[in-house]
Amino acid sequence: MPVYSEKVMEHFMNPHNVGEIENADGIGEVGNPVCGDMMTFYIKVDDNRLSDVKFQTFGCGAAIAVSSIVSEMAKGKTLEEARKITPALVAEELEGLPKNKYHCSNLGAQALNKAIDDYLKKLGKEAKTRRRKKDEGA
Amino acid sequence: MPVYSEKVMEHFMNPHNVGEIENADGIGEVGNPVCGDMMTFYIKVDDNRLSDVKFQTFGCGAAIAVSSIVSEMAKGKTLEEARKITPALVAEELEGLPKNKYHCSNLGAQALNKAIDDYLKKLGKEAKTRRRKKDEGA
Amino acid sequence: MKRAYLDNAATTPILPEVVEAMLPYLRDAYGNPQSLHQWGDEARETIEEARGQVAALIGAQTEEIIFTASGSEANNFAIKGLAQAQQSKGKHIVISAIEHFSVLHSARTLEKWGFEVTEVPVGRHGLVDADEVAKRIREDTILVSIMHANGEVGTIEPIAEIAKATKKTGTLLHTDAVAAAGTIPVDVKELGVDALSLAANQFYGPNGVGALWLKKGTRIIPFVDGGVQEGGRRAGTENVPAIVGMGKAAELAQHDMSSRMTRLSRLRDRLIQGLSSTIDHTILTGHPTQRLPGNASFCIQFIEGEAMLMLLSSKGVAASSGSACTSRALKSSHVLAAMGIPPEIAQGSLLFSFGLENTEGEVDYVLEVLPPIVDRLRQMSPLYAKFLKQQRGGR
Amino acid sequence: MKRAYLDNAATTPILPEVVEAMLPYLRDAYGNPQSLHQWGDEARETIEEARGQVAALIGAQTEEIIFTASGSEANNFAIKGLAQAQQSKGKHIVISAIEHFSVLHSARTLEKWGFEVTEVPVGRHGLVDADEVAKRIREDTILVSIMHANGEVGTIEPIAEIAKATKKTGTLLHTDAVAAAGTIPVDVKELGVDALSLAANQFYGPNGVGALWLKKGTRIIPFVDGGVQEGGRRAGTENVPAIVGMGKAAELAQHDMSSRMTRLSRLRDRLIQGLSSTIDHTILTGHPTQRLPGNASFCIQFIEGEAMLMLLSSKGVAASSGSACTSRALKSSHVLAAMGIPPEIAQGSLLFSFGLENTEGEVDYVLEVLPPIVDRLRQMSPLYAKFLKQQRGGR
Ligand SMILES: Cc1ncc(COP(=O)(O)O)c(C=O)c1O
Ligand SMILES: Cc1ncc(COP(=O)(O)O)c(C=O)c1O
Repeated sequence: MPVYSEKVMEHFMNPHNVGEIENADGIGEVGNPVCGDMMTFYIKVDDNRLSDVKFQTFGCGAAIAVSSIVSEMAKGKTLEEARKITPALVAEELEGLPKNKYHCSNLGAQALNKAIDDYLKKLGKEAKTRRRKKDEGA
Repeated sequence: MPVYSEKVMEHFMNPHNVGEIENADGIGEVGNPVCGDMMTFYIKVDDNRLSDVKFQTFGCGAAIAVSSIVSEMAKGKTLEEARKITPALVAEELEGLPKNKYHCSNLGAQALNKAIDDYLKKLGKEAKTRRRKKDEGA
Repeated sequence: MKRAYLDNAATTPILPEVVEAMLPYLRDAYGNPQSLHQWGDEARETIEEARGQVAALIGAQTEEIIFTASGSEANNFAIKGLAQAQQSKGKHIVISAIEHFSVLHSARTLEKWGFEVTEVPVGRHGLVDADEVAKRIREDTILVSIMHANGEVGTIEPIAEIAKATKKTGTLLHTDAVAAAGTIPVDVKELGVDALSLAANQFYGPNGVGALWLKKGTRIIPFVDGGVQEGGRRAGTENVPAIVGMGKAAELAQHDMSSRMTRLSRLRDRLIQGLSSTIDHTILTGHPTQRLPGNASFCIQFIEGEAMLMLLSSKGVAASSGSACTSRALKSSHVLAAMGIPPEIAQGSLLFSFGLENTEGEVDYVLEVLPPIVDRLRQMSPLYAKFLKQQRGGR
Repeated sequence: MKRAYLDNAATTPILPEVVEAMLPYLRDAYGNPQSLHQWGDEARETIEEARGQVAALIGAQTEEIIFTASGSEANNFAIKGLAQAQQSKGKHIVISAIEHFSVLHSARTLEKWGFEVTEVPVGRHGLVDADEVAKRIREDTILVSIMHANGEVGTIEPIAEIAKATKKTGTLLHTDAVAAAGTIPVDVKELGVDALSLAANQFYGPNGVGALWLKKGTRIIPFVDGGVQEGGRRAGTENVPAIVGMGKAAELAQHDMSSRMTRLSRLRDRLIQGLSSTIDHTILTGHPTQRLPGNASFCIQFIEGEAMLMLLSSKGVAASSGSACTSRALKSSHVLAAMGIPPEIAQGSLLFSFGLENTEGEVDYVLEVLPPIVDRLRQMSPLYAKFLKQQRGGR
């Protein structure tokens, strides 16, 4: 096996937060199966905080472990705090990753960010819709 | 060791007719130390027959074995018979020689032939001398 | 924990008889075959005996065998050495799209040296079509190299037919028989080739030794330059114990060939049938019948190979995969790609390769542990989720 | 019959500890280090440990070691790979006149590829003069390769001095340390070189494994093309047992270096003194003091090497010779020629090389059996007869 840390193995063997959130507040999908890895992150936001994070991942051991740790790291954080989860932090939290697996830690952080973007976009749209409705009502 | 036949080994370990014949009737020297092998053959001729053959050889195992077998083959033969000792016959008599040692069997036959040439040349000279003497006496 | 080594394509265990044959040469009989004394004599006689055993395995003459340090070296030697020896006649060579990297990358090096390389495509079962090879042979084609069997997908190529094509044009034909020799019957005369590579670690011999068979009279430029070993064609002190091991392994392979083939294909077929019937959305890769006896290779859809290997390993099962994530270079198998398998499916590549130590019990063990592994990974897979949704949507 | 193996320059016996270290990898631990499972993991960890041991022997960093199948391969790799990697800067290389054939013939191949090669001559003791090297470095010189120690005559070259010259011009310096590493202290940093070849069979490790040390950051073109083994720089399934053996042998060599040197030089000096005092017209070849601890090499005048070896062998003594008749190609040693030894004297070349198994008793045995052998061959020698006559005539 690639020389994975114990922490990677732990998260790979028992990944946390696997699955889909029905009616998620935000969804972030990155990668694509042609390149080898694909991750979808689902978030639930309450009061600007990630009250739930789930993921689905197609990919190698590192990709799965990264997804799991990112979901753990993100859960309970405010959106601003969650934005600060960088690939380097992910790798650190996993006690290192083999060089050729660094891109997996990128993917994890990206997917989370995209989910937050998605949430904010929807929020913006809702806000707009609300504003529009207000305008229309006015 | 090169893959020498038992016969080669026998003649190498116990070469026959090593040495110099004092006042030889013919001497044949071939090869040169720069090329790796050098043989000197000494012959004694009685009644057109090789009554004694000796050799000195600087060279490898094959060269020594070839010298020994050629001296054996030649001894007791008439000059004409001795001329018929070819490299192929030498190699055959030794139950084969490694390819890169064929030239040694050439050397053996050559040295013997040169010794016979030398004898005949001297004989010719003697004959000439005798004739000259006769002529002078006449 | 149960353990099942089903990665014999990577390397086979060495048979105990082979190790036994090697031991004296690791211990007391340490002579250098080039030396002129008893130690050297013994070593030299020994490697000549081994040369004969290897020659016999492939129906060759003893002196046509050149020992190398690996299958890769034999392939480098063949491709570079034959091309260089022939370059006054032309600078074009033909290989297949599914060659082992040691052939493929040697060909790339030739390109840097000014040669031109054409790749013959393969069909979806990985078969090279002899006519397709023939079409690519030009005036200046000096060498064709098509592998005998592909270790990743098991497909056995029609080398004898290809040889008919190369004979017509008088083009040299090399075959990389590393995955074939010692496993299935390989006879250089029946094949009609000019050069053939093989390696001991594919038939229960040691690592570190392979051979190039070169038809008598075929000119080649040495690859490893130096001393006069191997008739001046391959320099370096001979690896006597490894060569002895290869000889012994060749002898055993020749002797037991058909019983081994029967055994391995039974295991293979049991796994193929079992797996196909217990796991949905699974593709058998390679040729359905024209395949190596021990090769059972699949693509399991919606999931990725490395993750499967890790979970299999946690159950004691050793296998391999051609997925991008399992390769250092993060590229998925060029063999699967050449066969037209889409990259996302190639990601699910999984190869079981059987050897003499394997049992039906091990097959059954795989059939027991693999389905839950696949399930588990599919449960995590966004691709599988999408597929399920589409299916539901589609109905 | 007594037996004395005094041909350790050809190959050393493998130490029992080394064989023991290798055995598990010949038996149960047969994994391929590239495989993604427990067998592979174990094999990978093992070869990384061995890499560390080899690195430690020469004061290098672990990841700078690239395993090869032999010293010859390491030299081919270095010469061809470094030259090709640098060819945009120039196409001139410098080697010494006494390099091993694996360097010399690699350089010949480079000539065919359009490179130019200059040979630095050596002095009568086989020493390369650093100034002479410096003089030959040109604008377009991209590589200098000078051996660390010569196995035939034992001379140890002033590599650190030569490195000063190459550093000035920024030219890469490779040294073939096959005969030196594991035998005398070799430290890549102290030497100041960029690349260094070594082989296990010179320090009681197995055949079939060597290494190229390459200073971090040095670019090289792979020699064996193929898979990604050895960081993509040397393809072919790793020869795990042999690599383990090399690691163990390196560890032992490092640990016992000075005691081994003391032992071997005592044997060497005993033979040199004994032989010089019992056999007339004998020349010690190589440097009188700057020489390998186990090397006692001579030319015995008026007779030829192969004949001596055969008679020594009949007494159980194994040695070697650089005479023309002992070589396949029937050319006498280019090393002796480069040192200015006339060909007829080079024919009498005789090399004893000591190893850890040898004893003073064996030296004394040689001193007992060799003089009669020399006498016997001289009695047969026309050269000796002439010499005697001249001497008598001269008086
Ligand atoms: C078809 C084929 N060729 C060449 C090789 C190279 O063998 P090695 O890595 O032992 O040099 C392999 C290895 O599995 C192979 O399957
Ligand atoms: C200095 C030197 N270089 C290279 C080699 C080549 O080693 P091998 O024949 O084991 O490849 C030798 C062998 O003795 C040597 O002495």
